[in-house]
Amino acid sequence: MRVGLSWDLDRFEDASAGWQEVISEVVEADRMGFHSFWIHEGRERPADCPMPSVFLTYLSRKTQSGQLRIAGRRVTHALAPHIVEEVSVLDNFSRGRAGLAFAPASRQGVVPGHVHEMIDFVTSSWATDEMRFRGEHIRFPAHTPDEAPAGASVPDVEGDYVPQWEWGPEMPDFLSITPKPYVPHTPVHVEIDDDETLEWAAQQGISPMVGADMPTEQAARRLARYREIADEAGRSRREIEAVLERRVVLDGETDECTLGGSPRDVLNAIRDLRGKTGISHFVWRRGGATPMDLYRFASEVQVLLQA
Amino acid sequence: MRVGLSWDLDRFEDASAGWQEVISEVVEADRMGFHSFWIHEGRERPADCPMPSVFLTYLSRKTQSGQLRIAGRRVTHALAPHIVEEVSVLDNFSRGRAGLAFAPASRQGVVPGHVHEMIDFVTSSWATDEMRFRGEHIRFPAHTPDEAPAGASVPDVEGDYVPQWEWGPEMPDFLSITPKPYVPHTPVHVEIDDDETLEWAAQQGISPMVGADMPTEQAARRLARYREIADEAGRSRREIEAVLERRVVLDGETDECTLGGSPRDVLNAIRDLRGKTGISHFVWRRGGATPMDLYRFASEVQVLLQA
Amino acid sequence: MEFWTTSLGLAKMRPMPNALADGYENFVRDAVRAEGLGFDGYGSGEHHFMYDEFMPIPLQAVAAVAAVTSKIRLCTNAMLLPLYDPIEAAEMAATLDVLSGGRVSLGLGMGYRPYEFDGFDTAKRTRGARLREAMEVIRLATSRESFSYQGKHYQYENESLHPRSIQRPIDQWFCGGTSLQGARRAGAAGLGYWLANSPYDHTEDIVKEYRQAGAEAGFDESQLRVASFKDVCIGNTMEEAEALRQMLIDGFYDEHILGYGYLVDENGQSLYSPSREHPLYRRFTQSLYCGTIETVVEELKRYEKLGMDMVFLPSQQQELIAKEILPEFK
Amino acid sequence: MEFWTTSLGLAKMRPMPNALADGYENFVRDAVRAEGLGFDGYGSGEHHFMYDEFMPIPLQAVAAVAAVTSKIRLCTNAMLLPLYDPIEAAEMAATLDVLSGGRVSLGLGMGYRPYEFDGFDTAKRTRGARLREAMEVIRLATSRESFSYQGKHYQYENESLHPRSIQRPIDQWFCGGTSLQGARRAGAAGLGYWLANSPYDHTEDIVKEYRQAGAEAGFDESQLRVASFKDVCIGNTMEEAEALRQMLIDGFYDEHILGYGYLVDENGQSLYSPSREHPLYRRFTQSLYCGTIETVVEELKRYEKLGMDMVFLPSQQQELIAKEILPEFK
Repeated sequence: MRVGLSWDLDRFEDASAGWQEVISEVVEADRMGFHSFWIHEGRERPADCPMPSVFLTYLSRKTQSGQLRIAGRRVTHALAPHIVEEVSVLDNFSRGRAGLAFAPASRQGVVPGHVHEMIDFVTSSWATDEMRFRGEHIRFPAHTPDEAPAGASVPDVEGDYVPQWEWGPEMPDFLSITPKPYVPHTPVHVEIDDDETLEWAAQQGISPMVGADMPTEQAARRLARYREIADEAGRSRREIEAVLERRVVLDGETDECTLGGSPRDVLNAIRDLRGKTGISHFVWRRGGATPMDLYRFASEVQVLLQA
Repeated sequence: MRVGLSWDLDRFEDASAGWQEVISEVVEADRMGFHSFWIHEGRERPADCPMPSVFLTYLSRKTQSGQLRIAGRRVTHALAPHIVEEVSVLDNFSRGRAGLAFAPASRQGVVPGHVHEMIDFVTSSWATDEMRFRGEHIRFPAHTPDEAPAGASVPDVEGDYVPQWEWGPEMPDFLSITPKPYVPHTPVHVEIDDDETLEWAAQQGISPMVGADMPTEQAARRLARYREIADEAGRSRREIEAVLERRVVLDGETDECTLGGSPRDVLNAIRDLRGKTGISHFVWRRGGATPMDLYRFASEVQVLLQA
Repeated sequence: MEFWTTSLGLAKMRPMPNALADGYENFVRDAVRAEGLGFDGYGSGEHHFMYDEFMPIPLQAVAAVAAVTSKIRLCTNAMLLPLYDPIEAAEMAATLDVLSGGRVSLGLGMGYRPYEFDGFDTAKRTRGARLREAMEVIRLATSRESFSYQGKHYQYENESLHPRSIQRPIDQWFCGGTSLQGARRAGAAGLGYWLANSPYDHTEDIVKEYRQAGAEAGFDESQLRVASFKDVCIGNTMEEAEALRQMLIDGFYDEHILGYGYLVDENGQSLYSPSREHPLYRRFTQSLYCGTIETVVEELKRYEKLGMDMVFLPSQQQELIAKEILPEFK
Repeated sequence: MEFWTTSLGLAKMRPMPNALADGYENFVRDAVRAEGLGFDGYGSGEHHFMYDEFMPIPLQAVAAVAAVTSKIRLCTNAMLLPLYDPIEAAEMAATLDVLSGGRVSLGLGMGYRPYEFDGFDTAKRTRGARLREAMEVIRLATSRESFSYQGKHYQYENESLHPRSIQRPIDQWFCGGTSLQGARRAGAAGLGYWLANSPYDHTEDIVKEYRQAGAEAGFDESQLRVASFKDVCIGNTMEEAEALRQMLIDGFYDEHILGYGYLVDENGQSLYSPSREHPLYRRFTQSLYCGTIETVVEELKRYEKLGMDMVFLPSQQQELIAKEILPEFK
């Protein structure tokens, strides 16, 4: 089981100071073997990070091993090809440590289908060379006709190769979004807050994520429901990396969204949730814990979760 | 589209000299941006490599970027947990560049189901912590009862955590095969020489590979058939990394299994095969070409295949 | 006069194919070296949908540099602003500005390759106007707590940008190629003007035009800043320098200058695969200045005298340049 | 007398959690350093299904080392041979022997943790017999063009191994813990015997027993080789040395020695979580030799005098050992 960290950036009053604290923690946690670092997209509060890809590319040179995951990505705040590109660039700078998780449609004020279409577009772009895409929300390239097949399609017949520098003013019907990611299978997640997305993701084999603000019981129910549908659809566990994000307070109280108690209590609670839901990646949403907590969690919870 | 290299090791009379030649090529090719290096398992001829995982772990320190792929892995020449472990170890030494491709059942003298079961075992082991597995050919751990669910299963309920060092002489019903791979989704391929495997892999979303010895026309037909079945099963291109291995002779003759002609001819031929089959990874099986060929292919074929 | 530079690696080039991740690593390594050598800025360009996997998001490229440097400015040369939503671009820039302690300099161009506009579902025709509007949006977003803007292409009402950039506003340059029209527009808007490679005489004309337009629009001279790309090829002899230039042209520039419509004729028409005898192509190749250390210093002194605020030097010969040329300008 | 060693990193330990891939990198880096310091061998142990992700395939760990070193021997300490098919093990060893130019030394043990045998679907009960048979299979496979073997557990008819190992046969050591029975068996089979950590007096007994059994079986003295693990803790004072030992015990050994049935009593029963007062546990901790540089040299001289062919020193204090101790044995 992988164990990672994310942060409540909105608790900082000042981005410079707050982000420096996060960076220091990432550097420490990377050395201690935490498997992933998630920066959530946000733009409401002074220290929110609207562009996690930039933050994580910066972190790619401060870390060696941890996965660098863009979290809560929204579909309307960047042009679609940029989302494809930003992850590939991050993946090459970090040599295969990039990942991308989308925010639920409900938090973005868009229909779930818009998020699904974006995921289809992004993952198809990584997996193909020249491609076009006809969706309800995304059309790539722009002149793709209504007659093009729905979703991603690739040229049927390939004639004599015409290099780009000989294209002239032509706008070809298919384009390759580059660069490609460093590794063949970049992790993609979506938060399964709405039923439509939960079902779609389970059928498509897109990995689910549940964020820190959904109560633990509800989170467990939704992840279990995802697992059921995925099983029915023939999507086995090995395809899926189910992620649960929780707040943790060592020696503190357990509440609706927080795991508390001794390290052993937290360990048992996470194992219990794993049994109920099939999660394979736990993310600790940090909200003011101390470096000492980080070490205790690393040596008394994280290491032991591996077996 | 990714482009890699593999080798006819059986053409060398002496392993030491032959392997040194391969190592030099790998180092050069890694610098030139070839995406993958495949060492085929073999044990018939003097310079065959029976343990690609050892060779590739060695190469992990001679290379920076190329994927390191174990090819033609057989299911009966190593104990099952070793196959799980060797890839994980390679993946950690190479920081996420490992991959595993299985030989077709026909070449191993086993039933296709044996290969399928091994793939299920290996990939499930990577994706879970404590696990047991009940198959026709693999049972893990050994005392797993006949009543256990078929295939991989994980504990339903997790009680208070008992650390390993307190297990005493007990043999627990579930074990975690460790380490885990560095990245969450390690590429796994199977050669689709038999129909049963082709269909199974397409349905399960296991990526197909066609080796250098299958005639090109037949290879194209089989890969196209794989794509059809995968489409029916709802397995999109983004899940699959279809690999075609061919011999290439620049300025030479095209034959049943070889792509010949100018670099532009070879480029066109590969693009044509991509259009017909949906391959996203081309592997050049080297059989005595020169370092100069490698450079010409890199700059006049490989770079241009990217868009 | 500041000196900025860049390095190779953010693409896989045909004559020298390399692993892309190695290239990215070299790009960062070379930035650390450039900072140590005394260069003042370091940047990445931008292109999309390229067979050679050219860097599409330059602010990400320099975000990696930000993590391992402390003083060098992090620039885009150029970022193709009409291919972004202006707030998206401002958010990226502000994010990096916070991470880097205020070291971001945006070199912003309008782009020219037709299929890039098609890929981003945006009209090439309006790119000039959108570049200017978007630069104003970025200026407002990175200097005011909240702002409104009513442009032809972009409109905002009481918008706020988080995080707050360190620079208020973030440093911006209008990359206008070598056109007099671009220079006039930048001057009229009071934007810093960053020329593309061009021979000295043409540079002088452009700078004059720019300053005049700026003065007419009421801008103070201190607000009117100029910079230029300036490839130099240094040899012990002119032959050596010219051989280096030819290598650059054969290995890189020919493809990009001849192939994608970079050159624009007097009617505003992009030239695709023009002959190597075409005067615009010849003017471009001549703008890659060849000389010995002495004559290159002399040439750059002319730029300094022209009031150039920054010169962007090429990726090659950086150690030589740092050792022999930069000290002449300290 | 040769000195071999190892380093940390091939697991994530509780007191000092680290990223596994970083640990692997450190393991390789430390091997390069050990070679430079003059150590003669470098190795990895083996365990399976471990919560701390301990290295399961030691020949892969040293394969990585092979790529960046040129002289140091690549050893397993120990590889748990009963958990392999013997041909699988021989193939791994031969593959690495070719890649490394003949530098492989197999330290081969029988294992003790029950669930490891369960995981590999193989009986713990027969492990001793299978270890000896498999070592003979490896010897034949790596020394003959083709071979046949009829054992109780393994049988082969006209088998050939490809590739041909460089060493004929590949160097093998029987890692028999600290038991007299193991020493007799190894001697009787003419196998090199590699002891686990034990106090000098016990070591002396074992070596005698081993040589006698070897002589009785008709082996020449030159064929009978002995080696020993020998953790040493060096301080300026005895207190300092003992503090270092306590750190090793608290941070690593206690878990592994007390928890998994490593200690075996006189009836052949594995001890799980015995008290820290148990004589076998005390014998183990006492075997971690504490001293100053002078007394450590003295102790190792006793090993040399005993005819020890190799001593396997711990992962810590390697620079100090290389500087102050190794020269005394050149």
